[in-house]
Amino acid sequence: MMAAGDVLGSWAFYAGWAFMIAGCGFFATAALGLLRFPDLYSRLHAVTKTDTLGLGLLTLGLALLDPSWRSCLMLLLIWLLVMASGAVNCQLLARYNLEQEEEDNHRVS
Amino acid sequence: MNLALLSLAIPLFSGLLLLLGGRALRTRTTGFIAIASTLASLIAAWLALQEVAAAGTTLLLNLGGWETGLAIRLRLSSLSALLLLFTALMHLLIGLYAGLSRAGINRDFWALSCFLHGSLAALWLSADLFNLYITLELLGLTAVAMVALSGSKAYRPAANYLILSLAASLFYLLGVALLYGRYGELDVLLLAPRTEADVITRLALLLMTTGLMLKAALWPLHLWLPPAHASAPTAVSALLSGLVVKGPLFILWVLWSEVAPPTLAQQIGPVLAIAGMIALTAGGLSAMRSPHIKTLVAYSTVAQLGYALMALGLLLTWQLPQMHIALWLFVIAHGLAKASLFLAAGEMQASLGTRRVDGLRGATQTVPVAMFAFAVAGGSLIGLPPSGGFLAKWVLLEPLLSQPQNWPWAIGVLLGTLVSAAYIFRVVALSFDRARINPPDINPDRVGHWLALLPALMVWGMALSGEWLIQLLAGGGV
Amino acid sequence: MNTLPLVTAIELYLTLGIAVFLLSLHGLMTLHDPIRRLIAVNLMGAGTFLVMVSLARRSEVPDPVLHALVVTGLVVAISATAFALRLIIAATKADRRGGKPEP
Amino acid sequence: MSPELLPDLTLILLLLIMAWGALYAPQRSDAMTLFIAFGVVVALIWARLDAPDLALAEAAIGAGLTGVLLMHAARALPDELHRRNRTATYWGALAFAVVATLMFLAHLLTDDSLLNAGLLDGETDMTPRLRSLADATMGDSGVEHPVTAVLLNFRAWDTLLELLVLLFALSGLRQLFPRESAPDDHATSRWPESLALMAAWARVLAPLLVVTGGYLLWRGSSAPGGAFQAGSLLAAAAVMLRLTGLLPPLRWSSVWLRLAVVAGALFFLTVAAITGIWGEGWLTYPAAYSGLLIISIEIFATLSIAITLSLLVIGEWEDLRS
Repeated sequence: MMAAGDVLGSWAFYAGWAFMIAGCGFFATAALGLLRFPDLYSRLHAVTKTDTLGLGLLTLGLALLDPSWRSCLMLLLIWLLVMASGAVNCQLLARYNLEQEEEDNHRVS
Repeated sequence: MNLALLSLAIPLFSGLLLLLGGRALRTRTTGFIAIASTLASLIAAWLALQEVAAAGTTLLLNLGGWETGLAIRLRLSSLSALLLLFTALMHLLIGLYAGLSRAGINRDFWALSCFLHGSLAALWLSADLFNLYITLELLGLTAVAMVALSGSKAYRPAANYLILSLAASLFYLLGVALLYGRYGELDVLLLAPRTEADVITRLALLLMTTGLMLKAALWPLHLWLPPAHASAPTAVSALLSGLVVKGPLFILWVLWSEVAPPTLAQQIGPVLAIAGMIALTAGGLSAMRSPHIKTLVAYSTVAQLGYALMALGLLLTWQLPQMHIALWLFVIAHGLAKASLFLAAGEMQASLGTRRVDGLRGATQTVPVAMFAFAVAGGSLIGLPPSGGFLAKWVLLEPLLSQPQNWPWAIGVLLGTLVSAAYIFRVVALSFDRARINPPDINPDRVGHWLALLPALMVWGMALSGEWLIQLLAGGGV
Repeated sequence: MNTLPLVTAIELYLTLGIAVFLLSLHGLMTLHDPIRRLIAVNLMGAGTFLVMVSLARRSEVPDPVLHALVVTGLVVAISATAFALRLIIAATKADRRGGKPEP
Repeated sequence: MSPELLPDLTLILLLLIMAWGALYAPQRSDAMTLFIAFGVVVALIWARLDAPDLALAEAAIGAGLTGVLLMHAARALPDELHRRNRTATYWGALAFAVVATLMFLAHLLTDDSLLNAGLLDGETDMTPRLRSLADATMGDSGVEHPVTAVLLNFRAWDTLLELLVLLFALSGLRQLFPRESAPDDHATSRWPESLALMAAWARVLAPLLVVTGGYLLWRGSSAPGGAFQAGSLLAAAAVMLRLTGLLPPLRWSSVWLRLAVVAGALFFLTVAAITGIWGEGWLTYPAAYSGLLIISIEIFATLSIAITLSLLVIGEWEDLRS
């Protein structure tokens, strides 16, 4: 239902959907990694890397399906914001965990 | 109508101002402002009652001036005016106690008590099902906040109370949603002629009834009440037992006597009445066995609400206007008596330094005024003439005794009376045991004891104005 | 709509609301941990709001009255939840302090 | 089953999984996380059901405030003392929900169902009401967006009481920090150094949140948005700044803080009383000023909602008593 009339059936339509499906594939990988990887760091790795790429592909696909300037700009903004917050959150979680581990070691020794 | 709204707005305003004033106001000033605003609200409520009596009909106000159906409507009937008056009176009596007795209370009590007053007034006046939901939430939140006033030992009961109260509100809200979905109305008076006895209506009414019974601690959904009411500070317990549980009861009454189709109301009536009868006996027995004074008084609330529930049930079953009078007489008489009972219990507890019922040995000698207040208020709960409790019970029993097929109900009432007499006399008998007196820890606070007696005297005074009350409730009707 | 026996999206969401309400009601009755009970109450609220919003969507233009009621309901829910959560934390701390003697 | 139902079915399935997990996940922290995720799915469902106001509100609450609240709880109560989630409970709950839902679904398809009882044939009953509502909205309610018109004009009394709900909850919270209790045994844990990064991020994000909040407030009169959505965003910004130490404690002893907390309710109530006593009736705004009055009420309400919500979420002894 995203497809506006003139886009339907054109190359942009197929490309858009292809990008979106690929994006979803990356998200699925991320979920798999989150569930199966053993520790926090590798899980973070799986989630953030694939999220960035997956979301990028999704926004690209959506932009192709609705190629007006306004929506493209909004999608770009969303992508940038999510990337930035993802990067910060990943760093935060990892650093905090590292610090806690060090503190625990310190206390034990 | 402006007067009734003033009676609602004054306590809200003063509560907000007290919050704004904070510690810049001295504790005495805070208490003074709260009591003065309660008094002003009381006068406004009295004038509103005159206004509605003069008009002879129920007054309606479309808030915002929008057309009926779009606006929230407020309704001032003689009953809601009377309840406004009753609320203000209770707040005044308990406020005087909290302000003048030595018991002393956290200064935050005053703002919260103003908020409670405003919430109740908003509830009595509302004629809109969703608006009633918000007033229920307001009532629940202030009640929990007031329980938490007594410090960390009350947090656990307060938390349980809050969770159950929220769940109960959601039951009610789901019912409102279904009724709105079915009829497209939220206004009580617009819904009343349109409801039919179909599946959705039944489901909605069932959900709302469950929620309201939980909120009003009506048997069998009463288990949260004794710990919550017993752990609150004394003045708060008196407000909670005397007033707060009556709010949901009022909505229950609106729901079944107005919104529900009469056929359904007649079906539910006996169920409610039987639940009321069980509450009377079961609550009374629990009160009798309770080792602590305040828990005893709290269980007595569960029992006494049984009378009100029974009156409501029989009102619905037979559609007798007399039962309507009995119901509200019970509510008022119980409110005053219970205030006195809790205040007296709290005072005796403080003076004698014990929370146990056994500690009351010889109380007639050591704390005579408080014990007298307890006995006098207890007399009204039992229904001794000529107290307010007697008046209510008489109005309830008259139609029951006149026809032999109603005698089972009458026997239920009498059984309940017997049980209430038992738990009151258990305390009174102990207090006459002058052989093993429990000496007071501190010099009793005379002012506090006399202030505890005041509501009890009022409930006995109710009999004097009985004729007026009955006419008011009968004339105004809905 | 009312002649079709076919289950439409609105009916699905209505049923979902009821299902979430019932599931969390069961949770409220069986769970003991107060935080989980609070979550259960919140889910009951979400179920109720789902019913209201799907009812609002019955007509072509969604009913703004129901939307406004749900906004009000959300405010009530978040304030009460915040208070309840803090109350539960305070109660648990008080219990611990009461149960164990202070070090 | 038509293919259009596919997104709905996905959302429904997701929501059920989240609800299940939020109730019965073995670890309490998992349950809390799933509850936050539940909020996100609900926001998606609101969007799907054409309720953008609610989607905004849910997202604003769920994104910031609920998360902070629950994390706070998780940190304060790390261990679950008794875990009684036995398998029997799982199966009991599953059976209960499935049976009840199936009964409801079966009921939907019978003759005596909701459909025939009128719950779902909204058109006949609803249309006149909605039309009169729309007329009133277009006419003289002072705002164009119907939900805002209902909230601040037709059912303004509800909204006034709703502001009081927030205030009462805050008054209740203050009781948990009695004056005598010293400051304090629980807020003293050291702030981890690793979170310096968070402070830097908060400096970027908070202005963005404030701008978005202001935009939502301004836009509320003509499109989805309004005081509550704006207030929750501002509250989220305040919470973030407060947590990272960029904002000093919001001291209750300051009269400005108390004024900000009661401003919404006080102003609203004053308007109600003035219109009631000297005007045409309680909450009947004079036609010429209704737009102005509504926007002023909304501004005060936003302020109060923002401050009250942030105090409800992170208020400690220093904020609430000192």
